[in-house]
Amino acid sequence: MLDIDNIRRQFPIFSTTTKTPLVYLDNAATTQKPLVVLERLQRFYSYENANIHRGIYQLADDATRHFEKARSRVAQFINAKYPDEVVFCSGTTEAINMVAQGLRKYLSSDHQLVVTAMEHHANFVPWQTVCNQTGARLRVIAVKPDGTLDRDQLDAAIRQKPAVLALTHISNTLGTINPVHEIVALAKEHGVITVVDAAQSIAYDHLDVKDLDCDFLAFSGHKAFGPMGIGVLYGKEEQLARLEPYQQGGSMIIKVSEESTTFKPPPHGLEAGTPPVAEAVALGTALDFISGIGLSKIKVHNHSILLYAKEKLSSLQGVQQIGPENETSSIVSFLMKDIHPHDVATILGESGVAVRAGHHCAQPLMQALNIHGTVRASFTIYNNREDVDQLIDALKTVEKVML
Amino acid sequence: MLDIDNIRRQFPIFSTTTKTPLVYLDNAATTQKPLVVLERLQRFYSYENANIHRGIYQLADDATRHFEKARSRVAQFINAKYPDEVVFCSGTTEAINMVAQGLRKYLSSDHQLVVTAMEHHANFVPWQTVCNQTGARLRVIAVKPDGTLDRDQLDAAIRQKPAVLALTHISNTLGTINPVHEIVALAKEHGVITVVDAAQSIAYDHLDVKDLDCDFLAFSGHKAFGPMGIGVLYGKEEQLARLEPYQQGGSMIIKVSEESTTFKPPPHGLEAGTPPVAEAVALGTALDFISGIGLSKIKVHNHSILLYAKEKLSSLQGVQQIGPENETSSIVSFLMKDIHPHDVATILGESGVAVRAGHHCAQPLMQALNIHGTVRASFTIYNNREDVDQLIDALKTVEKVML
Amino acid sequence: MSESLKKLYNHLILDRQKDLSNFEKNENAQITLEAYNPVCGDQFKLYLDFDNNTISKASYYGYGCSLSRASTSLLVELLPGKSGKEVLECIQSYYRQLEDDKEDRSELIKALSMAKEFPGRKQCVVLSWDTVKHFIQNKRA
Amino acid sequence: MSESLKKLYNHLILDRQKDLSNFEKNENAQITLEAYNPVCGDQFKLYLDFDNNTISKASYYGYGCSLSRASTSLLVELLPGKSGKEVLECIQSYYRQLEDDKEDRSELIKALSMAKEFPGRKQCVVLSWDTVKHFIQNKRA
Ligand SMILES: Cc1ncc(COP(=O)(O)O)c(C=O)c1O
Ligand SMILES: Cc1ncc(COP(=O)(O)O)c(C=O)c1O
Repeated sequence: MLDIDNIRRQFPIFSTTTKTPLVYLDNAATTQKPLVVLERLQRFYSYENANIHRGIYQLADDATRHFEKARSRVAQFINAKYPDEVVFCSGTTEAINMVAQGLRKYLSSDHQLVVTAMEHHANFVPWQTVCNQTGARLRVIAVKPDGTLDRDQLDAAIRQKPAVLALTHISNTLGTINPVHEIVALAKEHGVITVVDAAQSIAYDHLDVKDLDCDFLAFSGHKAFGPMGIGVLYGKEEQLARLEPYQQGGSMIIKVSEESTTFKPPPHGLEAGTPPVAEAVALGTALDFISGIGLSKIKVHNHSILLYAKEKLSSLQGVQQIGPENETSSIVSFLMKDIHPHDVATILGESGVAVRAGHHCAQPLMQALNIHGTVRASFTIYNNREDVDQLIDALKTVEKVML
Repeated sequence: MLDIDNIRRQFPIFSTTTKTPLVYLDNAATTQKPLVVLERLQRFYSYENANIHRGIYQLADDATRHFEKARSRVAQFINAKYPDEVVFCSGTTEAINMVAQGLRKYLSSDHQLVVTAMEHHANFVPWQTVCNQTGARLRVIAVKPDGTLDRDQLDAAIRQKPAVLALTHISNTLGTINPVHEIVALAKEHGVITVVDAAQSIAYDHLDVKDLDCDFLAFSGHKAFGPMGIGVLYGKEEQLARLEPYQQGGSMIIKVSEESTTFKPPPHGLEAGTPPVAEAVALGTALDFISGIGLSKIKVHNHSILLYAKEKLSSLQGVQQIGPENETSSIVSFLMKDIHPHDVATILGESGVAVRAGHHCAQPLMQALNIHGTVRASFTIYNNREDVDQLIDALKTVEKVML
Repeated sequence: MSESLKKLYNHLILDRQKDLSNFEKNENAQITLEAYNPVCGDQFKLYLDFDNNTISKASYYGYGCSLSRASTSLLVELLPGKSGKEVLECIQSYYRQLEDDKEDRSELIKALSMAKEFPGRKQCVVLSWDTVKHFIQNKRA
Repeated sequence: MSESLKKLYNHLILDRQKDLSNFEKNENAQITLEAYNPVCGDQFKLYLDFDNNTISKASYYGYGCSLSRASTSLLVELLPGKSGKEVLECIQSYYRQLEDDKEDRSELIKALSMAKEFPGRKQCVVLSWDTVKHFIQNKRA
């Protein structure tokens, strides 16, 4: 069992000295930051700050070392084979764009790319764009009314040997956990390049890329107790090597002449310009923080809060939960009678309960489910049962106000 | 006159409690961070952290407001016409790639792009790349042996009406200040799109984009006392509107369907995914810090330190300064007899003097000047004459060790 | 429950959004506008018929929150009988009333004006109004 | 001046880098390798001639810092007379000596081994050695 009170004390935002106590249930959008992460950021900028690479003085050499140590830390966290399979970037969005544009030169109207209707726009629009650019066809796998993937359709699509399958591990809207192991295994059999969006899983469950065997995987630091502006593209060594460099600039170059340029091999050849060094280092600390608590414990806690919330929501008349009954992470989406999600969220917000409302950057999913939006509550380690109780109380207020 | 002691006290890295006092002369690579910036970052992550856009609760609304206020602050700092002419990105490198790739669809073998031989790789390789992708020709304007641009060649090239002129305001290697006003004015007469790399000027001199009248301008936060992972692309409203979105993802979208996507207008349509909100906000604070001291005073101080350094270097036998005599910012590049720059930098580093050595991400410039690299010292507000004296002392040690 | 919340969700808004007068499709309308807010997915069709330069009929249909529905309902109620110039004046006057509590305002507009005190809701009460304004301005230009 | 700095810039290194024996172009060499470090721009051509499988002649030419020049000078001095297998053993032995101060080492290698204590300089003393190693390994594979 987690000591939630102790965990909460490590997050200044929940300190009782702030004016209204915050019931923060928008963790799928971004998580709050623990003191250790804040302190690491502060220490770097206060005493360790330098640009990395090429530095022939101690400060720069140390900064480089901290940055590369963070790379190793990430590699270890997701069980990559080599640290050099970890490319630092600004977030999940950039990571996926990097793959889509990096593969652009290999794609033509002969190719099909497969995504699903439950993708976040970040794992949908880059693929749609590269299809428009190259003539490749985009195949969108349906989502069933219960919020799970249409596996028959997906499996059939994979058997047609598309060039790429881009799939989210966990739906940011419904919390649906996709059986990525099975799906990646099938894709591998058919020679399909697999791209896994792990934005919602990095702080929820153990990720083991060796075991999962996907070609690429992407996540953001800010959803895993780390800073904004830092994210990770994992890629198998030989797959990263195939990507055209997404961006060009300093430190990713071997030789530049007026005529041509030779790029470094990955990961450095994919990291153009001054990277967010402090943020990468603090991401390493955030992963230490997660490991210190233990992902298994985190998962048990988060899921127990989810189950409590689902049970409580079920007891509220007129609340309809959207998404699968089981196999969900710590996210619950719902509708309340025919009240617009934004009206619900405004009234919850007035009661100090922060939830998200709307399409959650998943418009194709909204279209598939034939709804306009949902109210979404998402939980993590610092949430407790009282948070859920306050959500429920506030929902009762919504009813009073609106009906 | 600046009160340098007072300024130094605002930078924890110069606190006397650290083991070796740091003589930091690598400001062209990245600047150190003042307390106000550290505190702003800390406050955001401690008490104000939320994902922005679409948030229907106070915390998210406030975060959005802070982010947009930072945008206005940047716009005001460079005197943009509208805040919406400011696009936040990860740095100068991304900003320039965003323009080069954003213009890609308009370019073909009918077009010529003009850059100069003194560009940082970040303002060279993206243009070379888009030329390779589209068949457009890259014209590289020569640098004269004194480290200034060959204006005759440049002006002639502009009169041929190239599609784009990409030019650095200040050379990061030599400190050469290019007469960008004159050059942009000529380019405008001939209908050339102008892209100014202001990475080295943002914290050195007043930038007024209305007066300068360039189409695009780019800089990084980390070279202006701000955090890493944040930068700015300024673009005239109608020019930004022409760019293809460089990256696709959440929050830059109006409508997504399986068939197609409608993007928001700039700046939001060019900011895909979760932006580095905290870093943008802290960049606003860094610009306040600069304005608080006053760019005019900063320039006078920095230039006086430069002149002092140049004079002292001249008095050292065997030191050859590379670059123009006058019209330089606070950067000096030099060679010491035939000692390799890395040997010089190592021995300086041992004496606690941090300088950069090598090609400074400007290989075409090295080729033009027919050298392999230089030692570079770059100064800013917290540097004083003692720093220069220590540099000179350490150079005497180099001579003792090496000769 | 805070005072401002009470004012925002004043019964006039709630009644208004449930009031289905003028809430109807009109596929034969001379002009059909789309009012769309990508942030929340609110989306209304606005149907306008003209007689000479005067709006003779207005209705709306679609999906939205209580605020956008109530404000759209108010809009289409006010449009008929107005010329382009009068429509613009009417919209300007509405915007002024939303901002300025010194204006002489109806209870409904008082309620709608509270939207600005709530995160992310300011847009809801002007969505359809903005759409009509842009249409009329472009038409006159 | 620190002890490690003194050791690094031991006069043996400085003498060695000024020692121009084997510092010569050999355009007719059977094999020409390029040792290049993008970080500092150090760049040497390594010229090798073979007799059967044994290196008969080695020289170098190019630009580099004191450490890369001294280490390259040492390398080409050691190569002649060695078979591929012996070259690899020699390189391995050099790498061991750089790392391990228990090894019985020449004064020059002791000096070169100090490079690892200085930011960004570790690469300098193995640049040419790595290049020859990769060439021999690929040749044998
Ligand atoms: C003139 C110039 N342009 C571009 C850059 C690249 O900036 P960044 O690495 O922050 O993207 C730099 C900094 O190294 C620079 O000095
Ligand atoms: C599943 C999923 N993919 C991608 C993203 C995009 O992440 P970011 O905005 O950090 O780039 C998110 C977060 O909103 C997400 O939940």
